[in-house]
Formats: sequence, C-alpha cells, structure tokens
Amino acid sequence: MIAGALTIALGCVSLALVLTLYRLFKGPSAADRILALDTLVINVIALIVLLGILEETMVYFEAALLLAMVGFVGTVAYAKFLLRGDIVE
Amino acid sequence: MYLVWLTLLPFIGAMLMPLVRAQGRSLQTLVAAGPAVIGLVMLGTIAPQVMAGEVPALRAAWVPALGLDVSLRVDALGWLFAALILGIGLLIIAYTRFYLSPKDDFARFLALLLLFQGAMLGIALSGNVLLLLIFWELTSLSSFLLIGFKNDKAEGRQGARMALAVTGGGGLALIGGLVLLGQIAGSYELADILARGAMIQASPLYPAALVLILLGCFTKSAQFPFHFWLPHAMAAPTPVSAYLHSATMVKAGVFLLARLWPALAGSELWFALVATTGLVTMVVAAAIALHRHDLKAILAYSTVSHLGLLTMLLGFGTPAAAQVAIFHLINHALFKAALFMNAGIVDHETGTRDIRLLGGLAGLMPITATLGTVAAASMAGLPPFGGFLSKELMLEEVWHTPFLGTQGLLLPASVVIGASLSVAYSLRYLYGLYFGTRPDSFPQAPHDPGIGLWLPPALLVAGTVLVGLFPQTLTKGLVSAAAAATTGGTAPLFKPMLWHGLTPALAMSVIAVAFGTMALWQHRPLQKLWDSLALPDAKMLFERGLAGTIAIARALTDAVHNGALQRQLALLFAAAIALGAWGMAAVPFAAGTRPTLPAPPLAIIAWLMLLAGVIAVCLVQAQRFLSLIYISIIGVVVSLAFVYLSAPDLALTQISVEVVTVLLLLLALNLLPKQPAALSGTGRRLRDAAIGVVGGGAIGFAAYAVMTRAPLDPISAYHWANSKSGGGGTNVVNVTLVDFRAFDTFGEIIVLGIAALAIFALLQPASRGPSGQRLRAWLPDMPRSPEYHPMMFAVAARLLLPLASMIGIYIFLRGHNLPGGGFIAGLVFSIAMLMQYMASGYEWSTQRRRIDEHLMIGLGVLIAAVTGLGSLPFGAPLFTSWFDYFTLPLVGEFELTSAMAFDIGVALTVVGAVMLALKELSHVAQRAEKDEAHDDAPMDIDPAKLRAAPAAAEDVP
Amino acid sequence: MISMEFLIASAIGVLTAGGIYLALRARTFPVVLGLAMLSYAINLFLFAIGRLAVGQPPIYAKGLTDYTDPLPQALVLTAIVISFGMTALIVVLALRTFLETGTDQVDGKPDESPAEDQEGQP
Amino acid sequence: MAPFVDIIIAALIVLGGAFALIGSWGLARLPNLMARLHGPTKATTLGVGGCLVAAMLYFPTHGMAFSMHELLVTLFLFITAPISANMVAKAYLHERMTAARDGTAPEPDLPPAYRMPLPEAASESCGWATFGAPEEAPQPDTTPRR
Amino acid sequence: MNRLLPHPGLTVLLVIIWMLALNAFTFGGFVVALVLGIIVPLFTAPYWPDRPSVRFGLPLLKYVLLVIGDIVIANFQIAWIILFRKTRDMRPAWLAIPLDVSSTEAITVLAATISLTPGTVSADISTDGRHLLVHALDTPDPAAEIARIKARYERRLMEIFR
Amino acid sequence: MSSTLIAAPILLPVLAGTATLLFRRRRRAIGAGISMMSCAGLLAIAALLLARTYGTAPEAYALGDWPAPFGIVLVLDQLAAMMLVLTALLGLAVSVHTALTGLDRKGWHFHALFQFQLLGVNGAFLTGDLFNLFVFFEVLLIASYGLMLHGQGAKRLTAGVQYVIINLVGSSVFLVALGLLYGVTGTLNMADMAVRAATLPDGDRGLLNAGAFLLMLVFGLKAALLPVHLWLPRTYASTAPAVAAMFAIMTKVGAYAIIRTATLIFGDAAGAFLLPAALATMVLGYAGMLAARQLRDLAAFGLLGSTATLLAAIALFDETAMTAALYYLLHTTLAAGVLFLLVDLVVGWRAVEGADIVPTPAYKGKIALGVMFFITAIGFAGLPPLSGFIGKLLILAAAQSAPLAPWIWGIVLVTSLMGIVALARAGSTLFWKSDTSPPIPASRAAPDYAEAAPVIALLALLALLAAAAGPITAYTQATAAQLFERQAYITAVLGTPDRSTAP
Ligand code: NA
Ligand code: NA
Repeated sequence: MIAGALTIALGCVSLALVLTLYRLFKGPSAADRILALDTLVINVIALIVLLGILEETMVYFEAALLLAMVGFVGTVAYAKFLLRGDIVE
Repeated sequence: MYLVWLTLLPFIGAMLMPLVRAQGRSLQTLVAAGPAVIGLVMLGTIAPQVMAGEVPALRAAWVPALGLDVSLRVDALGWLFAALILGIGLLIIAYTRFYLSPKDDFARFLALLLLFQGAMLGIALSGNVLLLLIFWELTSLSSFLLIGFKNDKAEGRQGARMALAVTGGGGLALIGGLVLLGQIAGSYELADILARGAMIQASPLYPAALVLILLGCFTKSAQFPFHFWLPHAMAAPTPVSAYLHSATMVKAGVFLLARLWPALAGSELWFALVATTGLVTMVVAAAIALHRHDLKAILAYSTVSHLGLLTMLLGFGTPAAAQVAIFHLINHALFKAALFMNAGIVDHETGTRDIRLLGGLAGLMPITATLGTVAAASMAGLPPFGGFLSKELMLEEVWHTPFLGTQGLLLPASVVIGASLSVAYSLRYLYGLYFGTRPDSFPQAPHDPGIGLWLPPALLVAGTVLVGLFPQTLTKGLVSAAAAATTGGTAPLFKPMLWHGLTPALAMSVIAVAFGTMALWQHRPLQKLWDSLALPDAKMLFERGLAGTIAIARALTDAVHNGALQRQLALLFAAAIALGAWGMAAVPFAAGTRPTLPAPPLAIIAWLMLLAGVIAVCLVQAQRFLSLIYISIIGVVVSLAFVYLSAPDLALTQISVEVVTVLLLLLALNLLPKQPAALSGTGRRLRDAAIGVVGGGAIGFAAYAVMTRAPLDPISAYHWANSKSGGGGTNVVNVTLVDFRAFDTFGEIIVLGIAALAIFALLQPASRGPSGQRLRAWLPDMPRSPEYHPMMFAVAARLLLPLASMIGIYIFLRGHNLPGGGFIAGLVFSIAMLMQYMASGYEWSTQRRRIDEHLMIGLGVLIAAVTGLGSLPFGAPLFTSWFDYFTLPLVGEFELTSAMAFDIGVALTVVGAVMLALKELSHVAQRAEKDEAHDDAPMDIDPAKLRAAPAAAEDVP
Repeated sequence: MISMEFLIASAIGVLTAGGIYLALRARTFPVVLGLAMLSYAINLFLFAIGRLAVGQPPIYAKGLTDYTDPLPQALVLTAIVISFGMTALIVVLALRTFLETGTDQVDGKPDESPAEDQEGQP
Repeated sequence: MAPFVDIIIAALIVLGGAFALIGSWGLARLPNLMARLHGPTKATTLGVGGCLVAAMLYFPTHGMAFSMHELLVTLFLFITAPISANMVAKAYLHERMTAARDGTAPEPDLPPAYRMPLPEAASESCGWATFGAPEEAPQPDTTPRR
Repeated sequence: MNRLLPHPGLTVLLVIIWMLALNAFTFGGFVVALVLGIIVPLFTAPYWPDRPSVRFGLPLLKYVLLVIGDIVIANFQIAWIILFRKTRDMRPAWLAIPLDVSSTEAITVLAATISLTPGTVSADISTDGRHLLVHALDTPDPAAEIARIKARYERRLMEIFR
Repeated sequence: MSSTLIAAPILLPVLAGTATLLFRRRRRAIGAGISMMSCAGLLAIAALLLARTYGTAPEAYALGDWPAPFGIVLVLDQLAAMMLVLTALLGLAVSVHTALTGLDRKGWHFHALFQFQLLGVNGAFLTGDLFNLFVFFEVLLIASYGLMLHGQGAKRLTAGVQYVIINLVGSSVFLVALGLLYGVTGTLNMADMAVRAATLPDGDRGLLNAGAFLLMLVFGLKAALLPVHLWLPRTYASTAPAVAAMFAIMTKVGAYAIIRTATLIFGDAAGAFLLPAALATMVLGYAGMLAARQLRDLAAFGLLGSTATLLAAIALFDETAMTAALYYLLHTTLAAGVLFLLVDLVVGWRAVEGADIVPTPAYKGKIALGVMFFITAIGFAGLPPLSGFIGKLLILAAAQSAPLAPWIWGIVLVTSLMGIVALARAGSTLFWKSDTSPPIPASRAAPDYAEAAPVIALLALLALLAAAAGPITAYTQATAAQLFERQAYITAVLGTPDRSTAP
C-alpha cells in the first residue's frame, strides 16, 4: 500500500516539477521565475523525503534540510538582486 | 699541464684587464702582452719535439656522457697556428697601444682581444672536436664584441650582428657536422677521428657531416657565397681587422679544413665542394677587391680571395697542395696583417681610407710607404717576397690538378684570372696610396707615425722579405712538419725557390702580372664597367633576407598568437577530443557487460529538466540574470542525482556550494553589463556548438563505457573494509577525505585559502586607477527600489544564524560517521553569515565580525598541518590518524579522533575563505556607492525605533 | 528500457556540450557559466566512474557488502571544492578586469570593435 | 495497528504528493504573480509537510529508529517560506512599478501597489517600503553616485 | 545570568533543534545540546541586538497550534480555488493592515503567519512601519478580512511580544 | 623518523606561507625574510634529499601510515630530488630578487602566494599518487594566478583572465583523464597503476589510452606545447618579469609529469604526437623571439622555444635522450629564470618606461646591464662556455639515431640561430645603440647594484652547470636509467612486486 502511495506521490511530484519548469521558462516576469525556482526546490525537498521512505534510509535527510535553508538564501538573493542590483550593501 | 696553462693564459689575461683598468696604458699593454710572450716561449720550448713529429697532449674527462673531454694536443699544424695567433697577437697589442684614441676604453678592448686570442688558441690546440666547437663559438662571440667595439656607430652594430649571424649560423652547422662526425667515428677525440678517415668517408652520413662542417668553415672563412660579412666586419677598429679578419679568425675555417683533412679530404665530394668554392671565392673576391675604394674593404676582399686560394688548395685533396696551402697561410698572415696595420696608419694619419682621396704619400711618409709597398708586392705575388713563392707553388699545383674530372685549361685559366686580379688590386693599393698624384689636401696632414705604430708591421714585412729570400732555411722545417701533421702522413718534398726554371707556373705568373698591370692601367673603364654591372649587393641581400625573415616571423607570430582566448579554448577542446579519440581508436574496444540500472520515470524527468536547463542557459546566456536563474536548475538536478545514486555527501556539498556560487555570481553581475550585445555570428555559434556536441558525445561515450564495465578490484575495497576499524568512522567518504587521503584535502583547503587570498589581493586596489574611476562614475544600470534591508528578511536572518550554526555544528560532528563533515559545516556557517550580510548590510555585519578572515584561513591551514604533524612524536608518519572512545559521566560514550581536529582546520579555512572572498567582492560595490547617504542600520524600517525617535525628540526641550 | 547509466552518461555529455559552447563565447560572464557547467559535467563524470548504485550510500556497516565505490565520491568532493575556489577567483578576476578595462570581452578588446567574429586580427 | 498506521502513512504520502502537484499547478495556471504566489507557498508547504509527517510515522513503524528530525525541515520551511514570498512579492511589485512608470508594459492587471491608498492615520510622507516615500516614488532610483 | 544566557528562549529552541537533528534522545546528547545552546547564542548575540521580550508559555503554544491548524485548512481551501475556481471568478484584493504591534520581530511573525495561512500573502510594509501590505487571493470583503487577521493573530501576538 | 624529511619540501612552504599570513599586519620585511629563509631551507633540504637518494633505489613515504596503494605516498627518487633542488635554487634567487627590487610591495600577499606556489611545485614532484598530483597542480596553479596578477594593471588582468580560464579547462581535462584511469584500473597510485595497466584486458585498453593521452594533453598544456601553447607568451609577457622567472619552473612541472607518467605507467606511445608538437612549438617559440618588439615577449617566446626543445628531447623516450633532456632541463630553467630577472632589471634601471626594445640614452648601470645581458644571452642561446651549449650538444648527440632525426637536428640548429640573432638584435639595440635624445641627468639616482645579485648568482650557476657537467650528466644519466628501470620504483612503493593489488 505504501509502495503504491509512493508511486503516486512520486508521479505527482514529477509532474509538479514539470509544471514549475514550465513557469520557470514561461516567466513572464523575473519574479515569476524566481518563484518557480523556489517551488522547484521545495518540490525536490519533497522528492528527497519520498526517496528516503522508498529506500528506507535516513541518510538523505540532511540534504533536504540543507536544501530548505539554501533554497531560501538563493531565492532571497535573486529577489534582492532584482530589487537593488546589489545583494550585499 | 702546460697545455692547459697555454690555453688559459689569454683568458687569465682578459680577467686581469679590469683590475688594471685604472693603470696607465703601458702597464695594460704589458699585462695584455704577457700571455702572448709566455705562450710563445712555451711554444718555443716544445718546438723541437713538435717539429720532430711528436704530439704533446693532455686529456682529462669533462663530460663523459657526451664524450666531451678537456683534450689538448699540439702537433705541428696546431703549433703553427698557435704561433701565428700569439705572434701576430703580440704585435697587434703593441700596435693597439698607439692606435686607439685616448677616449676609447683601452682595457676593455684588450680584454676582448685577449678573450679572442684565448678562443683562437683553443681552436688550435683542441684535441676533441666538441672542445674545439666551444672555442669556435667563443671566437664568434668575442669577435662580435670586438667588431661592435665602436657600438655607437650603426655600421659597427650591423657589422657585428651580421658577422655573428653568419659565423654563428655556420657555427651551428659545424656543431651538427662535428657531432655527426663524432658519431660516425665513434669518438670525438681528434686523434681517433683523424685515424678513421676511410671509415668516415664510407659512412652514409659522411655527405651530411661534410656539408655541415663545410658550412661552418666557409662561413668562418668568408667563402663565397658567405663572403659578404667580412668587409662589413671592418667597421671594427683596425687592429681588430688586422688580427681577426686577416691573420687569425677567418683562417680558422681554413685551419679546420686542414685539421680535418685526413678524415674528410680525398673524396670527390670534397674536391667538388671545397676546391670549387675556393676557386670561385678567389676570383670573385679579387674582382670585388679591385673595385673597392675603402682601403680596408680592398684588403678585406683580398683576404677573402686569398682564403679562397687556401681553400682551393686544400680542396685538391693532395698532400702537396695541402703543403702549399700551409705555406701560403704563413705568408698571407705576414703580409696581410702588415697591410692592415699599414692601412690603419694611413687612416690614422690622413683621416681617410678612401683610396681616391689618397695618393703620393711616399714622399710624406716614407717608412709607411716602404712597408706598404713591400707587403703589397708580396700580396701581388711579386718576387722576391714570400707571397711570390707560395703563389708559384700554388700555380704549380693548379697546373697538374685535374678539375672536375678533366685535365683542361679551365682551372689554370680561372686561377690566372684570379691571380691577375690579385696583382691588379695589390698594385692599385700601393700605387694609389704612395705614388700617383698627391691630392691637394688631406683631411689631416700626414706624416710617418711613431715607432710604436710602424714597428709591428715592419717586423711582419721583414718576415715576408726573409721568407722570400730564405724560404728553405726559415720555413721548410715548419711547413713540412705542419703539412705532415695536416695530411697525417709524411710531407712531400718542400722546395720553395725563387727560381724554378721555366715552368708553366712561371708562365702563368708572368701572364698574371701582365694582366694585372694592364687591369690597373685600364682601371677607370673597368671600374665604370663594374659599376654599371649593378651586381647584387650581398649585404643588402642579407639585410633584406633578415628583414624578410623577421617579417615572416612577425606575421607568423601575430597570426598564431593573436591573443584570442576563443582560439586557445577551441584548440584545447579539439585537441582533447582528438587525443581521446586517438587513444580509443588505437586498440580494439570491447563494450561493457555490467548489468545496467533501469531508469525510473522520475529520473527521465530529471534528465529532461537538466537538458532543458542546459539549453536554456545556452540560449539566454546574453540575458545574464536569467541565465543565472536557469543554471540553478542544473545544480538542483545534479544534487538530486547524487541523492538518488547513493552519494549523500556529494549532494550536501553540491547544494551548499551551489548557493555560494550563485551569490558570488550575483555580486559580480551587479557591476557587469546585464545584457550586452552579442559578439559572435551564427557561423561561429554553430562551430562552437559542433565542438560542444562532439566533445559532449565523446565524454558521454567514455562515461558510458566505464559505467557499463565491471570495476577491476578498485582500491576502495580496502577503504571500505578499514574505514571503521582503521579510521574510526563509518562514513567512508569522510574517512577517505580526512584520513586515507587527508593529504588531498590538505591541498584542497590550501587551494581554497589561496583563492581567497588572491581574490583579496585582486580587489584591494580596485578603487584606484582606471578601475577606481570607473567605480566612481558607475551608475546603477537598473531601476532600484529604495529599500536596502527589508525588515522581514533581516529579522529572519537573525533567527536563522544561531539555528544554522547549530545545524552546522551538528553536520560537522556527525561527518565522520554519517554524511557531513568540516567542509559542509563550514559552508553552512558561511551561508548563515552571508545571510546577515545580505539582510543587514556590509558595514553592520563587518563591525560584528570577531575574527579576521585571513587569520581564520591561516589558522585553519595551520591546524590541519599541525594535526598532520601531530603523529610524528608518536613515531608514526605524517597525517597518521588516531581515534579512541571515551566515556564521560552524564554524556556517555563518545569518540575523539585526530581527524576531527583536521576537520576543524578544514572548516575554519572554508569559512575564512568563503567569507573573505564574498565580503571583498561585495565591498567593491560598496566603494562605488560609498558616499550615498544611507545609514548602516541593519534594517530600513524599525517601527519601534521610528516611534521612539519622535518621543525622544519631544523629551529634549 | 532506458538505463540510469545512459541517462547519466548523456547528462554528462549534454553538460559538457553546453559547457564547451558557453566557454567559447566572447565575453567573460558566459565563459564563467560555461566553466561552471563544465565542472558539473566533470563532477558527474568522476562520480559515475565509481559505477552507479541506488540505495547503497557508502556508510559502513558490519557485514554490509553492497556499497557504492566511495573513492570517486571523495575525489568529486575534492574536485568540487577546488573548482569552487577556482570559480570564485575567475568571477572576481572577470569583474576586476571589466572594471579596469571597461570591457568584458575575453581578449580585452573594446566593445566598439566590429562585431561578427572577434577572433583574429581585425 | 500496523495496517492502520500504514493507511495513514499512505494517505499522508499521497496527500503530500498531491499538494506538491496542486501548488505547482497553481503556479502554472494562475494568471499573475501575486495569485501564483498563493499556490506554491502554501501548497508545497503542506506537500512537503505531508511527506515529512509520513516519514516520521514510517521509520519507527517499519523497524527503524524513532524519527523526529523531519520536524526540522518543517521548521525551516515555516521560517523561510514567508520570507521568500515576501521578497518575491517585493521584487514583483518593483518590477511592475518600473514597467508601468517607463510605459514599457501595459497597465498592471492589479491596482498598482504604489497607488494603494494608505489609511488616513499614516503620515503624509509615508509609502510602501519597496517604493519609498510617495514623493520619491515616481522617479526610478538611479541617482548618480559621486 | 543575562550575560551567560542572553536569550533563554533561543537556547531552548536550539536545544530542541539539536535534539531533533540528533533524532534520538540520549542524555549525553542533551548535555551537548545544552552546552551548545548556551554557547552558540553567545557567539551570535551581536547579530541580534535589541531582542524583544517574549513570553514563552501557553499563549505561544496556543498560537502555534492555531496557526498550524489554519495552515492545514488553508491548504485545502487554496487547493480548491486553484483546482476549480475560474480565474475570472476570483476576487483578489490588496489589503493595508494597520499594525498595533511595533517590534520588528512581532511584525515579522505576524506577516509570516499571514503568508502561511489561507489566501493571503504579506507583500510589503509601509515606510513608517505601521501598515502591512497584504495580497488576498480571493476575498469578498477586504475590511472583514483585515479585522479577522487583527483579531485572530495580532491580538494574540501582542500578548506574546510585550 | 628521518624519512619524514621527504615531506619537508611540502611542509616548510606551508608553514612559511601561513606564517607570512599571520604576520601580515607587521612589516613586510618579515614576510620577505620568512620567504627567503624558507627558500634557503628548501635548498638545504633538497640537497640533503638529493645526497640521500643519489645512487640508491627510490624511497616511498606512506602518509597516514596507510599502505600503498591505498593511501597517498610520497616518492623520493633521483628525478624528484633533482627537481626539488632546481626549484629551491630558482625560488631562492627569485625571492631574493623580489625582496631587493620591492616587487612584494606592489600588492598583497606576495610571499604567501610565492610559498604556496613552491608548495604546489614541490608536491607535484614528490607525490606518487595521480589524484594528489592533480591537487598539487591546482595548488601551484591557483598560487600562480595570484602571482601572475600581482601588481595588476589592464594588460596583466586581461592576460590573467585568459590564463586562468585556459587552465581551468585544463584542470577539467585532467579530471576526465583521472576518471578514465581510475575507472579502468581501479587505482590512483602511480606504481600500482603501472602494474595494473600492464595486465589490463585488451578491451579496456582503449579507455586507458584515452586517459593517458588526455593526461599528456594536460601536461602538454602546462609545458606549453602546440597547439595548446598559445597561453604562454601572453601570460609570461604580461606578468611581472620576476614572477615569470619563477614560472620558468612551471612549464617544467608539465615536462616532469610527462616524464614521470610516461616512463612509469604509459610507455612511450605519446611520443608519437609529443615530438612533432615539440618541434613545431620550437619553431613558433624562436620565431616569436625573432619577432619580439618587447623584452618580455622576447623572454616569453624564448621560454616557449627552449621548453619545447626540452620536450623534443623528452619525447624520444630513451635513456640517452633523457640524460640529455634532464641536463637541458636544469639549464633551461635557470637560463629562462635569469633572462626574466634580467628583463626586470632592465625595465627597472633604464631611463625609459616599459619593456620595448628601443635604444635609450646612457644611464647609470647601462654597461653593467649590457654585460649581464650578454652573458645571459650566451646562456640562453646555448652558446659556450655556459651550460646551454652542452645541453644542446647532448640533445643532438642523443637524437642522432632517433626517428625524425633530421628534423630534430635541423630545427634545433636553425632555432638556435634564430635565438642568437634575436638576442643579438635586442642586445645591440638596448645597450649599443644610443638614443639621440639628451642623456639622462646625472642627478638620476644610480640603481641599486645589489639588485643584480640574484642574476649574477644564477649566471654563475649556469657556468657551474657547464663546468661541472661531468658529475651532473652522471647524475642525469643515473636518473634516466632509474626512470627506465621502473620495477625499482614499483617495488619501492608497493613493496615486493607480488604485493601489488593487480588482479
Ligand atoms: Na555590495
Ligand atoms: Na498566506
């Protein structure tokens, strides 16, 4: 049952990745793309957690954790760049 | 041992010259004359045994691997040459004492002259052809300096360069030739080579060796067509011309021909090359000499002509001819050196060397005139002087030597023409100078010089007269011995006499004198004819050739090294593809048999994302911000691949490096153009895409080929097995990094540290110079929001710093056993810190910094190094790790490892390096905006403060 | 059936192709992106050299015999760090050069020069 | 017990996947950025959250250790997601304002935020932080610096 | 005490984080967590000046639970809108929410709460810090929405941040 | 543990470099002092190592006490010892020169970068592990980036961008090669790889070859071989000449790596393309010398050409040629170094700005410079009595029976002439020809003649190299023999031959 659920969930997330990719390329505004990238990262976090369940291992957990933290920094940096051009001032 | 001293003496003298620089010229002359005097005495003492056929020799190993030995030997040929060098050298030094003007650097001149003397002596005495080569090249070098002594004049410089180019080039050919000769003979020892003539001439390499050696000899001896450099070398002071370009250096080529005669001479090729070159040179140079007006040019070309004569004689390949050559060598040295000094005196006294401006000097300077007349007569081959004797013998040889297989009149006729021209220019010299009409005035009032100037040539003239009168007594022993040494056998009968009877030689001689006189008589029309010939000027050809060569070199260099990075990279990529393909194609390839993993749909989607990301980045690369967003896709997909494919450490590292790189690129992009114009056309893009596709295909193929074959017992099995038991950790990747291959990691953090230092060094001066101007004039190229530090972000960053630090410490501590480690921890902490910089600004964050980043890098590297060294006191090699398990009350069991200390060093370096690099980079833009009024508040909007401020203001009154 | 090996190999190829293409651009910024892409490709390549495995992270446990080759992973980690340092340097250098010369053309040629082909003498 | 837990776990997994998909669907479908912002920031939060809770339940019930560290990811996401949304919104508002001011883009589909009236209580010189005070709002911030 | 424990709340949070990260409860781990929870804030303190006083306790816990509950509900609501509501039927609106809380931390928590809960995103703050600009995806009555937010979240936050 | 001495040439510069970093706020003289002392120390250590290894088998040092091939080993053999001595000599001369001329004051962190550069070079010479070699290449490269850019300016920065980029791509190729080699052999230890490569299944051999050739390409890039030599002239001509002097060793690191890997692991197959490439590079290098309008170009192209000469000898891959090549390597490194240092002196002392080959009015020190230039030119052009002549003779003699022998001979001889003409033209223009503009006022300060000390010392070294050519060629001969007797190396690293891990 869990295996089936995982398959469904992985399919959903895969599809979600495609959708975010669509928005990423479509834009139209730069903010849209940043948002899409941020969503992409969050989807990947979900994916990593699902993979952890699938493979019954916890060693990937830190990757998800780090991605959560680092994805945020990237998103903020891109946005800050759009706002000011200078991300550290 | 005295041979060594003999060779070294001039060099020692040369080295002494700077020491006596401050002393008077006389003392300098004495010092400079010393080596020649001592050397001559030495030669004198060994003369009897040498003339008796003994060959004193000395041999010591120098470079055994090469066969280059310090091997010196004196046979009669060498003795003769050495004596000429030292004897004439002595006279030249004496002459120079009075010749050089006070403003010339006398000591330097003498030092160079002695250097040259030593080099020449070395040629004469070398018993090893490689050693001979060394001295040979030294003569080129020292003569370069001597010719260029008057280096403020263009002719001096050009002449020196030309001489160096021609003789240097010939010298290189000679190197080739002699090395080849040595290889053929199996030894570089002269004695061995001379003994193996038959073997040498039988070798298939003989022609190559011969041609190369002849190139060396002919260039040195200014043989046609390399004759052109010698007259231009006459830009040198006259003593140099007299010494180098008449008596010694130019004879080095002839000497070498004689020296190697037993090994090389006798073949048809030898005859064809050497005799022909000599003959042509003799005639052509004599013709040129007749039509020159500069005294030294006349003498120079006459020298070339006489060298041609010597070359021709050696080329005949018969012992008798060789013997005549030796005899003429002596005679020529005597009269030609005398004539050069004579011309020098005339120049010195009258201020001109143009024969057309001179005449009738006999009355004004009788001693000079007498000496000049006698020497010129000897040069013309008039009896009863030495020159006559050798000329007669030469004509004799010519008469019965078949030329190019025929016993015709071609050779004698040509030689007679040459001899006639020789008579003509000799007579022109003495007539034009000392007789003829005296011009109305000279640039200076001429009179005989002091004895210092005329005595040396007088001695030489005396020599030529005495040789002419008493040839048997004076020269027979020497010439015979030298000829024997030259030919390596016994010398033929040597019977120089003023009267041989009515021989063909005499007839030829008479014809030559008659023709010569007629030519002088009809000189004007001849000169006109000559001038109208517009013969190619060899010097101009040379210069044009050189200029052409340089132009070609420049065109080649500019075309190849055009400074285009794109070309460099394209070539590098192409070379990599080609070499990789070559390596693969060279042997049959077997496809792998390892079972493959099925790809889940998710993997295919990730793959498509990657593909889309790559294409997107390539397509929008000119829209830089966009391309930066797109490249993040790749990072995410690669991280995901690492997760899926069992590489958690890689995923962690990739994820954290990724974001720092993005920050870095964004910081840089701020000051760079955001959307510049395209520079490449479609053709270029297609070409680059093609290279890319081929390269990508190649590496993809290689990756697939490796992945699909079973691994061949990799060494990592040991790492797996020993990770826990030997390294104290279960995360094998981490144990590999901090233990098995800690040395790699040590290098890696050093790289990171240096990168940061280099970035710091690079950016420090950015506010100066053109960069500073540009920064100060910089305008933001995009509309900017007025908000510097959004409040929510600033608040979140404050909370995240301790949280992330905690996570960093956790990742650090677990790294040895689970994914993590110092590097990732360092990055996590750095990212948290960078968040502060982004959220609250550079100033605010820098003020709160505790440790200087340089110090952090230094400490990090030092800690890692000290950890590595820590094992030494325990008798273990560097970087040997240690771990143990401890139990503490409350805490329980825990593990301590030296690798942890090492990892602390790693983490410190990472934090220091990342912070230093990004801080400095962000600081560049800070400088561009320095004076913009904005406070260093950590957030723009702080309602608490905004509310407090008016309240405080109200309190004040 | 598409194999993981094929996907990874072709991904390496695609990344390399993109990296090469970008590295051959005439301005420093895309060249830097190209180098970054190239180092992704190289890291993946080095990693792939250890052969692919799913669900076998190289965390040692007694008796565990299925593990992915840890050594290439260690090598990739070193390579990542080094290429990060290098990337940082080249980014800064590109910026610094742009500030000094006013152009980001890779040969330092001013932007006004006729566009088309930037290689070679004008 | 176990089947029941498994049902919950399976439900959570599917829920997580579904919310990830819905969030991204919103991202792709909704007409403008401010609308799109609602989708992912919420839906993916629960999407990941669902997966994480599923993992928390899964590991201890399937022979592995007790697991709570998934909460950490949730914590981080809850801290960061609003900030990301805030920054993206700011960037968007800034972009739209610039475009509108330059006339390079059609009028925004939403009332331009910089014209958003503030309640009377606000002082006259007050505006939204992204645009600054009203009097400086109309000019893009490209003042030359030295 | 203040110098050793500049921010006891943070220390607690860090200890929790450490224990979560460790993913196992051991006494040794707790000791380490405590030590780090004390040390880390000492080092990061300069980067967080002027910290507000926060009441940890029931109100905070209640608030957290409330928000989590709201988030779950929000997600379903928004999912419904995304999936089934036609674009033209949506009633988006900008809200300017006047603020009574004044510490930056409190405003940030409020804004975050608004963003995490149904149909609203905090987009900006006014330059005087007294208004929050919020975008609502679908709201028939903006004024009621403002009132709801103030009553449901801001009031509670004012109890926690004082 | 006396064998720890093997690691000392790596450790000393680390400590020295770090120390200059920690003292950076103090006076720079401390940095210079540390740097020079470190170089002197390195020389002493290298000399000890050379004495220790001369005539004996290679000696391995297992870092971390992990047995080879599993850990990283350092290997001391005669080649490594020779390269260490050479590096230390050059390093000492350059560090003294930079301290005397004040180059270290023209920017930040000069001494730290310099020490790390030495660290990278020494590490490359000592390591017995292929990936570790990569790491040390990166260390020396990144340090070289910093050094190359030291002092900055538009020209240097632009050239620096190219230098860095081309080497970054080179490093990528290096990694691809390493990947392939590990992928097929399963090892990184060079000795072990040698054993395994010999027993590799035929089907894997193509990948091994590809890896080997790519490795040669990377080393060829470092050694500046056609067609990947284009970076060198601009880089070396743009950087500070004293830095370029130190860089003279870097091309030799490439040459060293070719020698090491080809003789130990891959065999002489690479000679098929190395030799033609080297010959063509020689022509380009010396043509560039002839074309040079600038002293720095002259020296840079000279270095290109002379390094290519060295590689041509190496590419013959036989013992005699290697004997010649190693001797020539010593010579050409020092000669190129001294040429660059001299260029620095000329640029610094003479009265006109820049490094153009133009006549100048008389200035103080002109004659002294002229004399030094003449001697340097003799050394560089390979004329007697300095060592280059013996080097070229050795190469010619060794090449006589080689494939392409006529080409080698012809090109070696013709390029020598090109070098002589180029140097003669430059020298006579610089020191003989006088500018017509008024002489430099006597008030102009005389140059500090002490600055010439390293140049003079290096020239003396070239003379010594010639005078002691006997013992030195005996050493290079022994070294060449050791290189081609690879079993000794393998045994030293892996223990008895059967302890190898080859399947
Ligand atoms: Na900045
Ligand atoms: Na919300």
